[in-house]
Amino acid sequence: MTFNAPHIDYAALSPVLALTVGLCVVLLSAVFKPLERSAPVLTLLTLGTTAGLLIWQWNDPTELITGALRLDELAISISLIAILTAAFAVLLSIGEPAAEEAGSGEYHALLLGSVLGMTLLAQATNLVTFFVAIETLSIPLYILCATNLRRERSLESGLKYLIVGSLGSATLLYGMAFLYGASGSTDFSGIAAGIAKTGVLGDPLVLVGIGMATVGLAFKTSIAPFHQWTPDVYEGAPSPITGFMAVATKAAAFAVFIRFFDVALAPQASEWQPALAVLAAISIVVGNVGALGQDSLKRLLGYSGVAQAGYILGGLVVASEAGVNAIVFYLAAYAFMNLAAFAVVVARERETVYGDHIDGVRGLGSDRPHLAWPLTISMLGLAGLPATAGFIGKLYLIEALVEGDYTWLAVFIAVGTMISLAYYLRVVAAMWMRPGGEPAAAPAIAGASPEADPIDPWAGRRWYLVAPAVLAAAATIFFGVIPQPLVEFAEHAGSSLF
Amino acid sequence: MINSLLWTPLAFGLLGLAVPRRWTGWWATLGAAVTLGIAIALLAGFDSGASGPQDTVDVNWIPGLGVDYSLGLDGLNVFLVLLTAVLWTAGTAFAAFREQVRPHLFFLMMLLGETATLGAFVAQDLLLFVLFFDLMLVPFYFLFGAWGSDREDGGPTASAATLKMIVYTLIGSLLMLVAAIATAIIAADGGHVTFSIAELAKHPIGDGSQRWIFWFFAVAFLVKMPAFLLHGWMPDAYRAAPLPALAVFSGVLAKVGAYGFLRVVLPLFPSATVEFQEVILVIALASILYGSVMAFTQTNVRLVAGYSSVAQLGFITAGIFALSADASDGAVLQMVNHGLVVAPLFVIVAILAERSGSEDLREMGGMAMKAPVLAALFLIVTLATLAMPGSANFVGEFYILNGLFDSKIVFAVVAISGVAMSAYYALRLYQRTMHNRRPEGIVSREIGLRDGVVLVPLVLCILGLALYPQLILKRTDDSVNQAVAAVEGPRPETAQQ
Amino acid sequence: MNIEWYVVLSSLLFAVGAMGILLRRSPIVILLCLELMLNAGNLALVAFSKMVGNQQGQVFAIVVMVVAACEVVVGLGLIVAIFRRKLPLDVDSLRELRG
Amino acid sequence: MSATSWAWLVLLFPLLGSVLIGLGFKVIPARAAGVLGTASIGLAFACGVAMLVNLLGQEPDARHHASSLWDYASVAGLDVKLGIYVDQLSTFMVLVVTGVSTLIHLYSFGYMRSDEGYHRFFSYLNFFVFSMLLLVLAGNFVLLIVGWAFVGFASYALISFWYRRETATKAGMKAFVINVVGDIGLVLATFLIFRELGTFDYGAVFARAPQVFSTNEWTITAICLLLLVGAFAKSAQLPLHTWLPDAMEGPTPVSSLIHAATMVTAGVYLIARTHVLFVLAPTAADIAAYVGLATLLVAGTIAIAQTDLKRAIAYSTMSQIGYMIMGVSIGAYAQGLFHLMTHAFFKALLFMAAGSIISAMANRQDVDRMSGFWRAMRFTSILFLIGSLALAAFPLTSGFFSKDSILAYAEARGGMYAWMAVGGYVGAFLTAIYTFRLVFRVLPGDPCPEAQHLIESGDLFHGPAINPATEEEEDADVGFPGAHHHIAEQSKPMAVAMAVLGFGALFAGLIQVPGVSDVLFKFLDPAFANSPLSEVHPSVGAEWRGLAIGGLISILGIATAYVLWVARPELPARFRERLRPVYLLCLNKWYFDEAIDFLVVRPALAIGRFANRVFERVVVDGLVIGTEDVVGGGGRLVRIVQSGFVRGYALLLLVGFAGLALYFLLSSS
Repeated sequence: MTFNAPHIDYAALSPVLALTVGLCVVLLSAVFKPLERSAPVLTLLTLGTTAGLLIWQWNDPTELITGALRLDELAISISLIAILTAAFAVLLSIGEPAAEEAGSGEYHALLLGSVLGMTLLAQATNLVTFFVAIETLSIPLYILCATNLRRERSLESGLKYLIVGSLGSATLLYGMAFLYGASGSTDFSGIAAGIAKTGVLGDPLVLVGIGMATVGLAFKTSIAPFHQWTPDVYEGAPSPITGFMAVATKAAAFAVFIRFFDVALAPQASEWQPALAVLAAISIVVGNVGALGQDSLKRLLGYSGVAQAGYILGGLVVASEAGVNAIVFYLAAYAFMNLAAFAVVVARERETVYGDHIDGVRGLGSDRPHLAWPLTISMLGLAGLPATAGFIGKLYLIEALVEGDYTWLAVFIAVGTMISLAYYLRVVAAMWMRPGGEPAAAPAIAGASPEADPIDPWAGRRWYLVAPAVLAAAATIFFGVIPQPLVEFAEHAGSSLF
Repeated sequence: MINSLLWTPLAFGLLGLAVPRRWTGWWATLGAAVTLGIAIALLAGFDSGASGPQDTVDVNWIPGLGVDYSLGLDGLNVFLVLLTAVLWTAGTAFAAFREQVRPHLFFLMMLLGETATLGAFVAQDLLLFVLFFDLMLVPFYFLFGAWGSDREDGGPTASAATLKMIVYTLIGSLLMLVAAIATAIIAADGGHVTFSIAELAKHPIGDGSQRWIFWFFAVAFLVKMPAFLLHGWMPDAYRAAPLPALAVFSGVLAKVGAYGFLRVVLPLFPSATVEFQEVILVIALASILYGSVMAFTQTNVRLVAGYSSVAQLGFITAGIFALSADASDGAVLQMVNHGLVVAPLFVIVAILAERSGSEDLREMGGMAMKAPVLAALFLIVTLATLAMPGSANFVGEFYILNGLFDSKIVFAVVAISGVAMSAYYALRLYQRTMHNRRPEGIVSREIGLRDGVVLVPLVLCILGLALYPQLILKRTDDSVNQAVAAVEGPRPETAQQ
Repeated sequence: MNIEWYVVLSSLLFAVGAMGILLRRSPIVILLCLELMLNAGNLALVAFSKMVGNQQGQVFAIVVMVVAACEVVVGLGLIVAIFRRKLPLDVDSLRELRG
Repeated sequence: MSATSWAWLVLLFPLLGSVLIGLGFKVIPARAAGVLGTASIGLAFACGVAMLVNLLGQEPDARHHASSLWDYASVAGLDVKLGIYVDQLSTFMVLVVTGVSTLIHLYSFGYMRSDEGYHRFFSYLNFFVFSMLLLVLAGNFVLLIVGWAFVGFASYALISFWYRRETATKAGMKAFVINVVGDIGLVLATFLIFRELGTFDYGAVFARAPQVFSTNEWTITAICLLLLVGAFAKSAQLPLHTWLPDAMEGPTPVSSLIHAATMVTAGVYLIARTHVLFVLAPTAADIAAYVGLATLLVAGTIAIAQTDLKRAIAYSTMSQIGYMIMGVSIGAYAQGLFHLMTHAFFKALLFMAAGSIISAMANRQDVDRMSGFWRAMRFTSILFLIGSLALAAFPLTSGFFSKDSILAYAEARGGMYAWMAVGGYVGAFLTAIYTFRLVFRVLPGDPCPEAQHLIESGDLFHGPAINPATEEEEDADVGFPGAHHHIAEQSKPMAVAMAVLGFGALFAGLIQVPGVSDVLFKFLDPAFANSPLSEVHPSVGAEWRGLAIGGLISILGIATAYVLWVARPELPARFRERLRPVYLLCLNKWYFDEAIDFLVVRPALAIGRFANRVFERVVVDGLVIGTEDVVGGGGRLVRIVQSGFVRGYALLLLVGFAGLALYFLLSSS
């Protein structure tokens, strides 16, 4: 008998390979100290190559490794978002104390590792790859969160993320096991077929399986009530990492969310749609009210992230092509808006004693307009005001929801947005308007305390902080005024599934 | 042409960032003036006979979502566009005469506001309308919040008041976004989605959906006016706002709400409109009476003006929901009138405040003594405010009430009592400031040239319209007829005699 | 022998692990409980694989073991780091971040 | 040139004058402004005459013309043109208005000379004349409303002309608001007319009305009653009269022109103009007549008790207008207008004389302080006497003929109208008494200090400037109310104006002597030909009988006044003791002000206060605050749950999972 190895499409696999190679190189650079300073450059190179390869692969979907992965436009577009975010994170990490703490090489290697996980996750069409990818994505993040070793908060966030995250993936795994048991296959398509064959909706295995898988995914995308790690980790982790997590993780997780529900569980749509809708509603409410009165910008963005996840989940609820388009569009817009915000936060963290406290941006409008504008635009965008990509994104989502007969959820989004204005505009007001009161005393960690990070009075002028902020903000406005390119980008992603 | 009208202000605003500080104001005024010129040119080229919008622009903006960038002028908006251009020119000029902190940003926001407002007026695509409607708020959020004045009496700070305003008004407009999309989707019924108002008006959606969608729109518009019970944001915001911005805000933005009813609600949701006619009329009456009553108990000058506009907008709403052509004609005319009246009123308030160092009626008085010109101008504005017969405002109210009288006589009789009250509060405002003895520390100074050039043209507009309101009515009538065609009850046949 | 028993056993393991996480305060014990939960998953996978009669489940289980190992490694690393900072090894005392 | 084009000129000149004076207040010298103002009205009068001549050149029943300049506001079925309507009625009114106004401008030219705001005064005064002419010439109801309101505004502006006086501004406000109430009545009437007839145009309305309405149909009655609201507000009939006495805060020429001669007669004009409608609604007409009667009696009683010279005359005006209203309502159109004209003459004259006296009293108006002006100011006194005689309808004066022509008609019409005539005679008796009360108080006797000072030094007494209403010192430093005004003896223009009016007051009646001359009625009657009531004609004999009675009554009245205030001055005091309630009732003007204050003003303000203090706070802000609290509470809850205990997070996660699983299991089974 002859052994025939499965055919491997290296061209389609090239992005993943490129990332892996790059990862190794960067890791090695950490070994040869003199090379370590070049780690960021190498990382950017890797990301660049990968992006190039992905765009090169922008064509009809291809099955990889006997259907364990599927490189289609959804995967590509999501991976591109992740890579873009990573690139921004690299820039923001220049001069980041955490990077020095952990050693620049390792730091960037971990970053690449996480990106690798994301690209895999975006392509995963099999429970195994799905699980592996999600762990490849998470584990480096657990570490990255804790890289600012001198800060108790950093460590705490790392550990919390690890514990709750592992709990999440354990649940996910268990759910997968049940689905496997019920359908007898680990391929999404196989699962779909299997469930359709057994056909019994009453099969508790399937249902519990779906439930558990939902929990796992909801956790990664920080949907309430599985969101609780989000604010804490966002606040504790080094800001560049927070920015990276906030956008990329969400994007990748939603990619697989889409595949899992719109492919594997498509037959049961009518079953899980209401459940997801309720989850979306809950996280819209929880996220928005939670963000009210937060003084830590990162924490505020964390809660807002929960709310935004709720909006995005709406696109999944309707289980339609329009829904997927909306999700991808919104994720892209969300990336720009968040990155602009985080770039400013990083800059202010480094040049003021306030850390990420909202007092850090007080009066920014007059003394640092080039930072104030990006933050303003990103806040207005997140609030979904017109002439920003955020508005078009909401428009897209709502249109999908109404088409899918989920108008009430659309109304929820509108209501949530109103509440969200209260905190987004609070930030804007702090920047541009007469301060309501005296700035609070600098937090304890500032000044002489051992945890304090060194102050860099020029941080507000460093190109590698300003450029990302300005670029992201510009993109937010650009796609708010001329959304068509991004719309087409999103439509490709959708069309590749349905 | 219409594109240049729309984008000129913003263009000037952005270029203005490069202009040296002390010239920004003038640059901005120039921008507003150029816009005014374009608006006048458009009006000159306007053909009152033609049916449907003119000077249209129609580009697929987001084909994926069925959103078009389509603009156009018709009888409903042509004069509101002109009004916008006029008031903004006056407002920016008035601001330019005074020292502004951070002038670049201030005037950028002013002009952005103008572009947004013009956009809301000329948009012929439902979603574009919603977009501009929301966009209008952003610049005014900055203007009110950053250049507003905090209260001494421990009231909410400028930024707090502004936040209240923005959240309040966005409540409406976000629901409106949902409603607009729902309208298009339901109308498309699985087919190609379009937001073109003209298209949607052709075959309205089912009554069931009309009901809730109607209210989503109505709330948005009523908040913006503001109407009774939804005016909670108004007092604080008006107290805080910087006067040049406030002049244009209450002069124009309030009208967008009323305009929305005519442009969107009546044509698109006729059956719901008819169904809820009384409800809206009740709200309108409440606004008239409540606004008037509040206006004559206020002591803060701005609030007198503020509540008086609540009452005035009540009249306009009532006119629209009389659901008859003549009343709606009156409503449109009244929108322009009220804009022309309230803006100079706020300019005058600013002038008075400069002289008395206070905005409290109880601390004012006797200011006519050395300022006959100011007194005369103020008097004219006051008389227009109280809809003195012979003013265009009277013609507007006359048309409104006459139409209402034909359709809903009881409402008309109640509404007209608001006229008596308006006479009282308007005159009270005038007397308490200009007449009686002068308290200590108030200078009675004649207005200088710089205020004159702002105020006199506005007053001249009022007088001009007073002599020839037909100017507006004639051009408006056709479009109004189309707007109310769907909802108009049987006209009293005597009118045809 | 019937599949149900395997499922019951695995779910018991899962429950025990969950309980442990909820009740114990030492990070190390919590890590153990996490392992327990993952292995509950593994057991279920293997059992089902036997039931449905293909090997995918077993492959999956092996992969999971690797992943679990990584998790533990990272976890222990973190615990060491915390220990180095002379912080109490008690998850309840880690509540700088809240609200 | 046609009559209408003359009419447009009539409108043009006063407007022009007003605008020119108003704009040129800096460049035009004071005197020039006065000349300009007077001249413009004079020209208007000339054009009015031309108009009359033109009309007389045509057939009596062809003497009505309409003309319009441009569409004012006519779309969607409404037809509002900027149009005028010229016929005998409007011509007559134009002549009366412009004629009297010219003289009063002349008077003011002298009287106000040393007053600040001289320009403003003449600008307003011209504007008033313009408005009044617009009112009488308007060709449709909308334009009528415009003129109507303009007149109201002009009167407001002139009442509070001395705007430093709280009392003046208050009075102005009162007048304006009450007038607006009247306007509203008029507007509603117009709406109803349009609703029923579909037009605002006089010609069309009066043509269609008889076909559309059946007599006493509720709509036409409603229309007429609403018209009456407007008429009563302007013509100070009960119960909307309270503004008129306060209006005396204005400078005396204003009182004489607006609040005696012209504006307050607008109501009479309105009823005469719309007589076609009133014929269709006899009920409304009778109501009007009764109100007129009531007013003339009530006002008479009040006038007896007033001590303020101008206010007393003001009440006499009310009661005289009562006669006119009664007249035009019962169908005595020409007669009513006849009285309107003569009244314009003698009442204007009376006020002028009063003004002259008041300035001699350094702006004091209290009759009790005055006496002996006969010796101090002979010319003024004579004309004051003439005016009083005419007012008291002393035989052969103008008032004698005009008033009695109304009563004669009432008698002739018979039935209850005859009883109205009786009421009218009672009123006449009162009139005579209160008129000569003033005469006997002011003229005879030994001069009061001010008069004395005038006799000795020959120039005016300069007391401190006192607000006659409140007796409080005025800060006349700013120049007005003028430190002092002028008296006829020293100012030629005033003297001329008064002389001319005096002539009119004495002899104007002779143009219409029963059986002798019939100038006015012959001219006016065609305008009312379409009213069946114009058929009623008292026989000449009846008229003379009426005249005899009238003359007798007026002489009796004068005699009574003589007894009361000259022969036995202690009597009035005793009456006051005896009939205290009656006296108080009259002194306090029958408590109309209090009633209105209690019924309208206080409630309105109370509502305002409630809205402000309670409703706004509780409900309106409550909505906002409530929402804020709910949302904020949610926020606090979320943050409490976000306790920082990682095990808590794990718990919530599992709970969430349990919930989800539960949902799925339930939904499946």
